[in-house]
Amino acid sequence: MVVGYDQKGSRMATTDVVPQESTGQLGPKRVVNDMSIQVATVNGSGSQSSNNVLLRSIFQMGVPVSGKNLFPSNIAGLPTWFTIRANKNGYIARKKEIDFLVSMNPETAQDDVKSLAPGACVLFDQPLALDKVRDDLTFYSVPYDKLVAPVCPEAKLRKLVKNMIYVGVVAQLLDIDMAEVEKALRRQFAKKVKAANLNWAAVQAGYEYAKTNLVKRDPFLISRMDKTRGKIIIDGNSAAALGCMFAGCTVVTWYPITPSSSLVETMIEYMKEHRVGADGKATFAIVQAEDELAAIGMVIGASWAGARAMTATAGPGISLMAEFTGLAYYAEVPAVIWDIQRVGPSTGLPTRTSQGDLLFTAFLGHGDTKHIMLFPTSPAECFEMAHDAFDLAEQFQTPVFVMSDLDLGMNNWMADPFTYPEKPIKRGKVLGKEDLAKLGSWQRYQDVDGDGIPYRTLPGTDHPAAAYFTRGSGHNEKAQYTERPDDFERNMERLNKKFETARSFVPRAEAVANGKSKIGIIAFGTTHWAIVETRDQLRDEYQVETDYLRLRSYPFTREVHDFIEQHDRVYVVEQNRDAQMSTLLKLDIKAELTPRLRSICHIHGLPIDARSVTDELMTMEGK
Amino acid sequence: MVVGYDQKGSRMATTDVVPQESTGQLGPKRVVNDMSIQVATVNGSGSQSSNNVLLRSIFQMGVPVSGKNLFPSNIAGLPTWFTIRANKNGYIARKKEIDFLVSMNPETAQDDVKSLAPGACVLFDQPLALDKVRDDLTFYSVPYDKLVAPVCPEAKLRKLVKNMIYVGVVAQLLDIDMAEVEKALRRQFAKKVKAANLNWAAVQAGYEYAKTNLVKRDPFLISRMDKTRGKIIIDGNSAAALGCMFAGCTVVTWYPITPSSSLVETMIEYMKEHRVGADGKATFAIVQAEDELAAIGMVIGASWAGARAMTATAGPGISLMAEFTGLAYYAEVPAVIWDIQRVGPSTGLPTRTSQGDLLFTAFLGHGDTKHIMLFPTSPAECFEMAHDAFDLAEQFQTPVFVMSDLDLGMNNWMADPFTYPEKPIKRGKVLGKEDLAKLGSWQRYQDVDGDGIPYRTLPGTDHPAAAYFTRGSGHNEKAQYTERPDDFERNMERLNKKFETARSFVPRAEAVANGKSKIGIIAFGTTHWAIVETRDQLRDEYQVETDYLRLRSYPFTREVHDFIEQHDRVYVVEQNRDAQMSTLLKLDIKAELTPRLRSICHIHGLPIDARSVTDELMTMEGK
Amino acid sequence: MATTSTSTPSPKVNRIGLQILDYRGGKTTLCAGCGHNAISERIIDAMYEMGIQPERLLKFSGIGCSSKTPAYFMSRAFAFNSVHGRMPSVATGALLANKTMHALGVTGDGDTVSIGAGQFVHLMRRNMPLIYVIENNGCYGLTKGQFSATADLGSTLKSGVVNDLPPVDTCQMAIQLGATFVGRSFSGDKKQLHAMLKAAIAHRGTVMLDVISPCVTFNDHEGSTKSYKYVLEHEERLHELDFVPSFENISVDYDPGTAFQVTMHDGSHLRLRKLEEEYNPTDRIQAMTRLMEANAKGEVLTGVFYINATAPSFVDMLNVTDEPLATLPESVVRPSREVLAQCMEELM
Amino acid sequence: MATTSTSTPSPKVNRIGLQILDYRGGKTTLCAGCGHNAISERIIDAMYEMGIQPERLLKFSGIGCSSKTPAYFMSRAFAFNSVHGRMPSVATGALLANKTMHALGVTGDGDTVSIGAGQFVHLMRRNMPLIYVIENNGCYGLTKGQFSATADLGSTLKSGVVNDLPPVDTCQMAIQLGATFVGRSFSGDKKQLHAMLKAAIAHRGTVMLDVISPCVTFNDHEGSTKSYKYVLEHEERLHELDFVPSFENISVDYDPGTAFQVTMHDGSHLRLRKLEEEYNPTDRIQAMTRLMEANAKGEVLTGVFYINATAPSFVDMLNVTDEPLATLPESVVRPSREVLAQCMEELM
Ligand SMILES: Cc1ncc(C[n+]2csc(CCOP(=O)(O)OP(=O)(O)O)c2C)c(N)n1
Ligand SMILES: Cc1ncc(C[n+]2csc(CCOP(=O)(O)OP(=O)(O)O)c2C)c(N)n1
Ligand code: SF4
Ligand code: SF4
Ligand SMILES: [Mg+2]
Ligand SMILES: [Mg+2]
Repeated sequence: MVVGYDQKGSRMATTDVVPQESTGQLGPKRVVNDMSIQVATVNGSGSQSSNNVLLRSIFQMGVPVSGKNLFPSNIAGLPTWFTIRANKNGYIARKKEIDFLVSMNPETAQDDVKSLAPGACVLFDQPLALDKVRDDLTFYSVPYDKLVAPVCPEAKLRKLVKNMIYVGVVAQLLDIDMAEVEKALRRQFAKKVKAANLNWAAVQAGYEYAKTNLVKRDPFLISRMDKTRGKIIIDGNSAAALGCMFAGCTVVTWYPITPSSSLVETMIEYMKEHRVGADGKATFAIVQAEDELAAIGMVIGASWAGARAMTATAGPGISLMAEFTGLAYYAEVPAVIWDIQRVGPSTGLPTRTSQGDLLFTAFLGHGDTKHIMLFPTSPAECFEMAHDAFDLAEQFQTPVFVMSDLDLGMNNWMADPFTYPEKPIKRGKVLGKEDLAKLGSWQRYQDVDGDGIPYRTLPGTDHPAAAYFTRGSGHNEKAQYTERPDDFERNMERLNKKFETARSFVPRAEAVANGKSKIGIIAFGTTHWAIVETRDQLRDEYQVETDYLRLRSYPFTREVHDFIEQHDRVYVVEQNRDAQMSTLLKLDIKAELTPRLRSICHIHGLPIDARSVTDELMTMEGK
Repeated sequence: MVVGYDQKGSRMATTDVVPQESTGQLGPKRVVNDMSIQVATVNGSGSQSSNNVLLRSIFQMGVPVSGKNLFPSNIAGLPTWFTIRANKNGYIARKKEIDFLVSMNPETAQDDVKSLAPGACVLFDQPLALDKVRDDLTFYSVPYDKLVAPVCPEAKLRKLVKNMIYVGVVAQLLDIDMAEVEKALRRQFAKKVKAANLNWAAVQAGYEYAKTNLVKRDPFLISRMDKTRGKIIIDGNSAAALGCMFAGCTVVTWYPITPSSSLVETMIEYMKEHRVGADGKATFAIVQAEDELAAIGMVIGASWAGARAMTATAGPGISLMAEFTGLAYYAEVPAVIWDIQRVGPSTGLPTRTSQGDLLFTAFLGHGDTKHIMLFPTSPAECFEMAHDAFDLAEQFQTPVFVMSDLDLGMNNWMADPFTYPEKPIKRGKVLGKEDLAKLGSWQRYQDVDGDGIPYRTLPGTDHPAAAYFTRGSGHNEKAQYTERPDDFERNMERLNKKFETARSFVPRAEAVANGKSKIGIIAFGTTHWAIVETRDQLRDEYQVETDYLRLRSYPFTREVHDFIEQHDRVYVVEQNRDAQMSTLLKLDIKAELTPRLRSICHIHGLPIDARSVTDELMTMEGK
Repeated sequence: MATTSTSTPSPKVNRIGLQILDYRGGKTTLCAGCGHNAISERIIDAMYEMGIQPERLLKFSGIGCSSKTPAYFMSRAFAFNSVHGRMPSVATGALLANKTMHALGVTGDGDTVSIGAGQFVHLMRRNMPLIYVIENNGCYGLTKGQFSATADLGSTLKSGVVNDLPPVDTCQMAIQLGATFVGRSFSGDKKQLHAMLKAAIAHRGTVMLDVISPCVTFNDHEGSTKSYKYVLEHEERLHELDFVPSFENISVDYDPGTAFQVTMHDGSHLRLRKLEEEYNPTDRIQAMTRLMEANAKGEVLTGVFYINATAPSFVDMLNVTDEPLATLPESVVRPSREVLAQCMEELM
Repeated sequence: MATTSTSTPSPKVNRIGLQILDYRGGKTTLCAGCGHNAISERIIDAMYEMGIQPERLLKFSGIGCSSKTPAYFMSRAFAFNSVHGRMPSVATGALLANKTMHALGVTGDGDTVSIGAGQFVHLMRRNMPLIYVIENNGCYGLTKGQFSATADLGSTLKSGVVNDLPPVDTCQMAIQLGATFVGRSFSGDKKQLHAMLKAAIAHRGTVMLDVISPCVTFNDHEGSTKSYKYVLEHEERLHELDFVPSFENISVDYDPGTAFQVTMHDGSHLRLRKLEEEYNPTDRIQAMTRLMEANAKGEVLTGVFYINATAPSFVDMLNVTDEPLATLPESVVRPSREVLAQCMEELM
């Protein structure tokens, strides 16, 4: 369905906004710890630091926050929007409506203001004169250029420092504790004390200006709570990097691509710090390959030789990895691939988020292939699933894809600190020298245990019977070349059995069910956060109770079948056009259950928001 | 399911063979024009010519034939089996049982003989002494070495000429007219008269030997009929080559891969002969690319510039084409890709047949992509669908895959001569200089006609407004770069609409229905030929009437939905492990109909045979 | 003829009557100061001066900051911004379909030498009639500055990381593999690049130009060997270039002792005023040797290293009809009824 | 000590006590007379004589007749027959995981230079410790003889089709790009290839050997430049090779005027007995020049063109633990509880 969008994609709907009782005066209504603040600027202008300071200040006040950066696919000079959501209930999905706009970009200012819902609040650079555009909003103007000159004598730096001024203004207007702002700022600039001082002066200038010149007329306030104590703020890619480090990853080969590059780049930092021995020697190798074909080839070579090896990429890389992935599936070589999904097809929107690679990845490679996929929802799951991915890849001797996305990977998420992995590293069925000495002989592709999983040896194992011949062409149990139909079929059926075995080992789907509701919702990955909020909206606004199942892996675990069985109507919510997860479900569930599935799909590249899901679901419910 | 196979994959079943009343003596029973003859030899030994002569001789006697070559993935010296089926009813699928074995390969002779059903007949090279192996078969021995010496003084050639001897022996035993054999042989050697004479002498020597020394004790006979008059014998790849030539193909770029190479190599021959102008200049360019990534890139560049361009490949090539195919889908550039399917995953069995690339190809490329696929069943359809493919690719400005397979592409098929294409070449919505002059302005990706299909111009069009910017990144109607969520979503939905439009333009599925039967069968491509025979077996042996639908394209046309709606149980028969076509159907049909689908899948790489399908279907019917 | 002084002066036009405006593109979205922008300007000037009809030009690119630039010049030309590293095949296909067009590919060092090395090799072999411009900044600009395969040994990233793999010299590769016009220039060397591009337009065959083009955001610091400063300090010009287009009827004498003159495919002349004695740009071995010496010495050698103005391009060797294959009518591309009948006959 | 004449003679063994049998592989399925079979034999001999423990060897290949050969030698070594044209990345990955292994890649000219050109370029740059043998027959044997990118200009197919694209000289590319041991030999030159392979085993870094290996079935006819006959007629040996392994304590004198001696990484010596005056195989520029001259003259030049016995390989520059990464224990690859706590602290 095609609907009207404003520039940043909030639907230009007039009816679906929760009205705020702002009259342009600070009325009796106060909206405390429930707002989304959007900073509109251009990339490369240094506003990222200001936004981080703002985000952290609120976080330090104990108010749950999330930060989402909507940036263009270029390096500098194009419009960027950073949105901070503060929410006392802990909702951290994108909020559809913007409550508080900090307008710094002349190019988008008019459009940005026009797309706001009545009652919103706008902080703008004086010369933009935005208060002329509408009369149903609260406006504050700030003469940034005048304010910046005295605090920043060096003209060259003013463009950057200007951005810190709005931090001070916003802090004053929302009543954010300046002590927290300073703490956040000094943390941000860490050892660069001079820069910190300069920027702190700018924040103060903004604060003072607001205090002296602006009369609070909007309802939005931040007030101290205690909901962030002990929490961390982290992006999913950093969490994944940490996870891989603690999962014992030894070889990383990669080719830069947005939004996956930061996963490996952060990992390099962490590994340099924590995975170098006392002798100065690294317990890992991270290599930038010449492209994704090479990156996955190296992962396969390294895994075959016994390393815990991985790569990270995005859609175009997945396309290029198809042939090698098929080889790994068929020759049974472990591989861990992080797909930080962005909007496809083709180059698509490289800096927007999506869950659009599922179907293609599930069957990646010509011929009959199937792959294990994991769906992390949070930084904590990026951390944990890193471990799962390596263990599964080695236990099942097959590629494992971790399907993250740009929203999870690159945005700031509040999270509980990660727990140290208690389970030991699982390397799967590997026969060592001693095993071979005991066994005398073995067969690489024999289903000894009845689970479809054969045994392997690592190259270099010092036994005359250790070696075997790995190939992508037809092979029998002994890993010998064969074109015999029976050999081929038997092997393919064993691979199928192995995949079925995986069903009981992959992370299980999580159900929240009261056992009474007739409506079920299925989601996964970052879509989860909208569903949490949608379910509350459905309950609070429509008195509709729903059950919920969060998928965590493919193939689907038993819970998935049970959940669908238990509900009349099951809404599968996802961020792609072709209802890809729904499709995978249809292939897996009992045919009789298929009619129960309904799809809610979002494809515009912005993180999915609860309001849109709620509206669509209620429409489909005929209400 | 895993069952026992003999070396060549006929199931080692003991119960499913139609017993023949041979007692080792030429009894009262004569089996006329209904047999399969298998020649077991090694590749590179020149037996291909002998087998062709035998095939053609039978064909010239008016008896329907098919020839299937089961060859290894190397160049010389490994076992090869060539099977000729002669059948008075016109069945040309692989027959599961071998009736008449010509055993020339010592390496496989024992196994080959052991796998025969009782009553079969074996012609063997005297030193092999195969008649010791079993006593329920008819054996004839021939002292090839003794016979070949006198006819072929040149020792070096004897290995080749030896093979012609069995042609004479078989002709004598089966009562094939020697005049037809000579005609077929002289045709085979065409202008090489000396070779023809030498080989003819060998045939005669074999014939004379048999006449003098062998006593006919088997029931098999070939007798003149009139069922091949006006027919041709051709492989699907040659038919496709002809089809492409007559479809006005102008650019072919390719990378050799079995079993697709012969498509392009034959096309080169045809094009050199028939597509070079009086001035000696070609109206085509055929270029061997450095790999499949380059081959598809060139096709896309050429199609964009206005050529009718194509490539031909097999599974590994499809994997490598994923990224470019996604670009063509999204940037809306025509492309014709022939996938002559072989057994995957990975290198798999390069010289065995399969229908295993369907699911992967349907969604080839990351992100939300979908592709048109055509499923030719016969050489005639290879010819016709070549035309359809180019027209559809240009009309819909999208890649079109023609999903042939090794069985169709490389084996010998009896066929009606092709009919000259009466419909003019369709180039789709192309705006020329004059159109632009009239219109003044246009937008590359605008849905002017409501069918989702936009207009394009060809590079070089001489008008200042003609040019546009083609890209795989987000674009609006004007083909300008955009990251706007609304632009992106609108465009994706239009692409979806275009795909829906295609549904009414692709070749329609063909139904054979009596309106009464509760059982439907769905098949496509080469699987069709087994189904024709299976339906007769079901009717004749089990009195089960079935309806039948032959798919010819994806997306599925209306007939498909109707057919499933009209049947209680629908068996989808295909040659892959994962029920790939069944999967595509599940995604497309009404959810309520899903439970009706049942799958019969064959994956051993041999062309599917009717007997196995019949057995499996009856088992699933609970009988 | 006298003109009245009141008439508005007619805008300046080139030999085909177009203004420079007709060669402009969309507004650049690259960083201010990026070398790539300067190259776009040079392309506009060269195309304008050579009087290339914009509609007769095909523009190709891969993915990267550099690969975005075709959107920033000559909007009236047909453009294909394809996938990362595989533009050569797209360009090759398009030229097969229509060999009558001019063609220009713009790419980056990442696009060509990292992911694109394979297609680059084969493009050079085929000597397709394409001007192939590598906007070489030694890094991946668009993905934030990682080293590419042209980064020099010992060159550092802003973060201090040192490159320890040898650089690929695209000019050496191109010469060795079959390109027929190979040169190197610098985005900051307006005059040289301008002349080189005009000569490129006059050539038929693959023109491989490696243009060093600093990335001001990620690779213009101390320690980088692709910074403005480094290149200005290390550039060695092999010769001074003068280009005399065929349509300018100037026949200035030249002294073979001080200049080397090449007659181009279209009758233009490229004159290389010798700065180094004895350098003969038609001698492949000499070109290679000089380049290897320069690399050993750490010189950034610029100029036209190798040229063969007469070698046939692949597309011309194919012996294809003169008209573009793209637009041949049905009557030409579909053989007759009789041909089909004959083919069927042979199969009976 | 006297031994009784009745005892059965013990089978011949190499320095690690293995028989030649321990180096054999499966039965070849290639055509009788195929050059590739001869190369397999040379590999067996060289590995046997050098006393390489089979279990310490990794064998890699792509797809093609040539790429099948690892199944036909040294069954006791670990083998990975990967995908077409992308073996270098698999080998690179395996060596990252375990740099203590010997590694040998076998490939074809199609596998390396057509589809594989990109990975080939980057393998050479990295100078990975891998012996990379191209079994070069100028065609795609396994797909029935089409031209590959090493087919010479003017070479013909059996069908008479003439190749009109210039060949890629893998030796030139390898030298230019960073390989540290580059040579060419001929499958029919038993002695030279044998010595070259032994020296290759003694080298640490990428050894790029282009071994001309006629395809008797598709490319051994009159008109082919990769036929036995052609190569025998056109071969020019640059020098005679003697290899003196480190474990053989022979210190034969040599005359620097008539031979050039290189000390290998493992202490062995490669002696190049000069057939051409002044050829110095450690001089990259000379190597390139000599190769270009040979190509211009139509010579099939063989020998070790370039060698740098001391350059570090990429895997050694990474400063990785001495033990293989592949088998590091959990205690080493999983940081402590404290490290996680510290990381979390930093994020609060
Ligand atoms: C298949 C694929 N892999 C990775 C990327 C991400 N990517 C975009 S541009 C680029 C590198 C560009 O470098 P270069 O060609 O040198 O251009 P520059 O930006 O430096 O001008 C990369 C790796 C991509 N778009 N596609
Ligand atoms: C992706 C892919 N494309 C094509 C093929 C088909 N193919 C198999 S081997 C080969 C060429 C082999 O040539 P070369 O490497 O020279 O080996 P040779 O057989 O000559 O020894 C090709 C094109 C393939 N296996 N995979
Ligand atoms: S990042 Fe570098 S290459 Fe890209 S536009 Fe900016 S300066 Fe140019
Ligand atoms: S086809 Fe050629 S390359 Fe292949 S095995 Fe035979 S002779 Fe060797
Ligand atoms: Mg670059
Ligand atoms: Mg070859």
